[in-house]
Amino acid sequence: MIQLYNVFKTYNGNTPALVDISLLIKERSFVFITGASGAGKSTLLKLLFGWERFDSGQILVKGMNVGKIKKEKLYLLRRHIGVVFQDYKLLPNKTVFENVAFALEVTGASARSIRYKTSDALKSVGLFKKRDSHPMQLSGGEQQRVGIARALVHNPAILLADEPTGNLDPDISLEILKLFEMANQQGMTVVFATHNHELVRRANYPFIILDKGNVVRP
Amino acid sequence: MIQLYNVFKTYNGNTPALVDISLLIKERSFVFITGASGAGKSTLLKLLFGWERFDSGQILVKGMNVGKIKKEKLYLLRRHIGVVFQDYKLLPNKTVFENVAFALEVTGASARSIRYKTSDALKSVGLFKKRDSHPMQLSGGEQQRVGIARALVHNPAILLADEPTGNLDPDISLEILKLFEMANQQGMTVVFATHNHELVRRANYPFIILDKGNVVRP
Amino acid sequence: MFYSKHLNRAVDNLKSNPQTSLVSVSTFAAAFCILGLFMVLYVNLDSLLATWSRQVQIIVYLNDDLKKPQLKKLEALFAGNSEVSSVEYVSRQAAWEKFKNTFSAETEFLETLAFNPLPASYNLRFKPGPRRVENIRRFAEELRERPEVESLEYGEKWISRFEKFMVFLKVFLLAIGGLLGLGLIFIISNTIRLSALSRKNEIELMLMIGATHRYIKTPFLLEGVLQGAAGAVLALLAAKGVHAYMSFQFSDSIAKIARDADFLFIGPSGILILFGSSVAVGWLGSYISISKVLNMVNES
Amino acid sequence: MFYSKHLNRAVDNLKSNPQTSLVSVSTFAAAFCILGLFMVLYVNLDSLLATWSRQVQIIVYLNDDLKKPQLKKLEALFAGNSEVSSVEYVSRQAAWEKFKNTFSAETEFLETLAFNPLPASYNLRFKPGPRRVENIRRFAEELRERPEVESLEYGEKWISRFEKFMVFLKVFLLAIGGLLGLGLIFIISNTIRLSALSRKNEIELMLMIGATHRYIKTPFLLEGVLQGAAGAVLALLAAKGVHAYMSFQFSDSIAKIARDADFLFIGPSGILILFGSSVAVGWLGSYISISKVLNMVNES
Ligand SMILES: Nc1ncnc2c1ncn2[C@@H]1O[C@H](COP(=O)(O)OP(=O)(O)OP(=O)(O)O)[C@@H](O)[C@H]1O
Ligand SMILES: Nc1ncnc2c1ncn2[C@@H]1O[C@H](COP(=O)(O)OP(=O)(O)OP(=O)(O)O)[C@@H](O)[C@H]1O
Ligand SMILES: [Mg+2]
Ligand SMILES: [Mg+2]
Repeated sequence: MIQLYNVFKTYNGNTPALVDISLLIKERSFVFITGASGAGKSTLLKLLFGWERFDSGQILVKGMNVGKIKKEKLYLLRRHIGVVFQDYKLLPNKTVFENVAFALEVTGASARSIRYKTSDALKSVGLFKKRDSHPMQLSGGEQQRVGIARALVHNPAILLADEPTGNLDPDISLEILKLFEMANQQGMTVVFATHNHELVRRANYPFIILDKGNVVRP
Repeated sequence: MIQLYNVFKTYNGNTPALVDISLLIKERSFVFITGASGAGKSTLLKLLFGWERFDSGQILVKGMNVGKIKKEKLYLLRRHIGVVFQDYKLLPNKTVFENVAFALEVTGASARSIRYKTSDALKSVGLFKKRDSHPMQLSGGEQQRVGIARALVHNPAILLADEPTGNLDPDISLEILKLFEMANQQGMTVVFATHNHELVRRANYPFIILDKGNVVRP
Repeated sequence: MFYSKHLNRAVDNLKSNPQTSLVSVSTFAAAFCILGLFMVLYVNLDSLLATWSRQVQIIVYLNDDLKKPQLKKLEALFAGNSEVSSVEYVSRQAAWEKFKNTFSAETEFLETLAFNPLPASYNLRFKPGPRRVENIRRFAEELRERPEVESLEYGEKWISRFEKFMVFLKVFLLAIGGLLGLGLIFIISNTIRLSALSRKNEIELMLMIGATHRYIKTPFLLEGVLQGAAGAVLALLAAKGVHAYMSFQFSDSIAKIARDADFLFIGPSGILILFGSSVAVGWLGSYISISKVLNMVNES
Repeated sequence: MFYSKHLNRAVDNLKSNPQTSLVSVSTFAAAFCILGLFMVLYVNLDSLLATWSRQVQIIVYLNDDLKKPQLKKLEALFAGNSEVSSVEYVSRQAAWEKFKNTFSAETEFLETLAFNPLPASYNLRFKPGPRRVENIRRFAEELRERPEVESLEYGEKWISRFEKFMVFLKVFLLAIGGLLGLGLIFIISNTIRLSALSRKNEIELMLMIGATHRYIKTPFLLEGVLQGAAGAVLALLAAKGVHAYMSFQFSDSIAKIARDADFLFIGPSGILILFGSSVAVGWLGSYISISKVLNMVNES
């Protein structure tokens, strides 16, 4: 499903962000990525959906050679992937509902299925009541859950979640984890980057530790 | 130092965000605020530096009656306060150094003291080496530390920190906590909103728990 | 279906930045209105030229005391030219009567003049046709060589001057049109760039969640086209207004200058050209800027 | 010190949105250039009017066969008017000679005319002075009543028509100046609004960390003033260029129309007015928009 071979990544020639990473994440698996601040977790996720280019090595995602896809064709890769961003990336001018629906709209889904699926996703993160609020009117944790709903709404084959519980209290964090586990059981591959050691310990899935761009323990 | 008497706050007439809050935070004290996502922690902090208006009650900060200050005069209150924002609020066009220096510039400090104090603040959060990077080139945790440096750089009498360790791994979280403790020992009043129960437990300071806008335990 | 959604998004864009859109649409309108008025000027001068050149005639002044056979010879020459439509002989006496009639009201003393200083003449009119002025010119030069002819008038100077002026006006029109076009492309591209930059986060997010480039670009292209079209419509209305006002105010003088010519507006093809070029300018301007912004966001 | 920092920030703002700044500066320049050229037109027509009215004289045509005493009476009347600077008597004979000299080249038959149709006349010139034209008008009406006077000419019609036209031009200038000013305030306020909106987060942050309103506003006000000033300078340069080109191209015709008048440019006070109003427009436009944006950000 996701394979990395000797991947190197440096940002504008400076200190390397990822050093010789080789990984295999099987289809339908659930993997944590942990590591200190600045270790390269977000960078790794950005490589997987083609947002950052890498210096050398090979990345295969769903059979596609990520390094070889042209910019205009990257959308084919990205439609298989849902991403929870560390900084949410919600659009302030759209309501909660519209923010989540947006992920379906850009793929040209029908209005009916958009309504249906969006409502479902909002209910699953417990924000259906706030569907007409704007992001600015939400607490930090609520915004994060909107981002999670948006990543799940088009039922992607792969979920890349970057610190999805950073602003959530332990109770809600566990609920979100359960949400991901359910999706995983229905066939979604989940890659979950987090600092939350307690969560990692508790969930008992394989985890990858990054340290200054190196894989410490696969 | 900080006194609240029967403070009520609703956002545009909807469900109340803070209900009948009365609090006393003494000078030079260190207080945690915890509570579930959406409990009203950020709202409480926003009231303290005059960013949101409240419906009724009284708030006194450093002897100023916050509800009575005119918009044009609020800067007098805010110059005594340092704020760490849940969403960092870094300026993408400025370097790390400029972002931190900005908090001194707007108060009209001299160029020499700006250089000196900014470097100091960056060193204390371990980001002096990244001073010429732009926020976009930093990891989430690094950005958060820039926000912390900016809040501390003008050595305010009060520090309001909203989830300052949300994106930090446990080790760095502890370091940041130590930083705040040091500042507190030198006379700074610290109000620290967080979900991180472990941190709260470990640090052993008084804490306030909010639940749906109500103080559960002062 | 596809386009109606994009049109909605384009209209949303326009609405979310009404002041900027207004500035760019009204700059558009002003520029195209100027252009339109120049075109009105051109169209009318052109039709005036046509009217006048239709009235061009050669007046052949004859030497005094010509004999009948000499006149016959000349008349045969006129008849031999298939372009000539009518020949009118004005004797010295007739010319003098006409002259006196014209000026008698003003100066009485002409009455008492002892002799007639005016020559006899032929007035030649010509058939309409495309190379008319050219033919007249050639025939006039031929006649000038004849010994019977004292001198000759056919308004050649002002006609050729006017023709040169029309060429100049055409070049000027193209030049100013080109310049304005470039300026407008710049302005539209700026407006769309601002519109796109104010949605930079949205564009970035769209890219991240799998939108195609075409999906992202289309509303901005439509936005540019809409601005261009709105500007052109306003410009045409304004130009038409000015035209109507001028027709009304100066109908007398216009009638005087060109009796059988109306004060014309730009024809349908001119309107189409104006409209088409404004839409093209809008499209081009927005295409340039949205491509740049998309590349910038997509960079890293 | 305070202002140099703010000036730096204003220049940074300008630089960070070069295309928008360019659009607004060049719109400014275009508008003020048009205004400047109208002012050039006005200044020159005004000076032309002054020159011409300096040359105004009354020609008093006399009835035939006046006796000496009657002439003396008239001359006494002229001498009694302190405004009259010179009196020239033109006898019938002299008038006829002059007429023939002027026209003989063209029409020989005047030579043979048996009698002289022209009247004798006085040419009166007047001293310069502020109420000159008015004085002349009054004196002319007085003279017209005299029995000795056949008729009287002093170009009153065109002078008063020209004066009316100048009033119209002044009103037109003010109106178009006001309109352009409003349009420009709108455009500048839009540019500054965009500049401020693109820094909305920065403004919000500044408010949060204790900047004064004045500190936040000043660079935007300077930005507007800079744009206005740059536009005015460009406009004056362009208008001066057009002026120089026209002086060069049409120096002959200008010399013909008004022999002793140069083709003038706007004077120092006009330049100051143009510059001052462009700066004022820039300031006003930016003041409006930055206040709005500040309020918006500061709302909640
Ligand atoms: N766009 C960029 N340009 C330059 N350097 C970058 C960029 N993005 C990240 N970096 C650097 O690369 C390193 C890895 O960053 P990354 O965001 O992957 O860390 P992370 O593991 O996600 O950290 P965190 O837990 O704090 O989010 C950091 O040192 C960071 O400063
Ligand atoms: N600007 C706003 N307009 C309307 N409602 C708001 C606004 N800001 C916050 N709220 C609502 O007020 C409640 C309290 O929000 P607040 O941000 O104070 O919570 P919080 O305790 O900081 O939560 P978190 O831990 O998730 O950051 C939430 O229900 C939120 O949706
Ligand atoms: Mg990260
Ligand atoms: Mg919060």
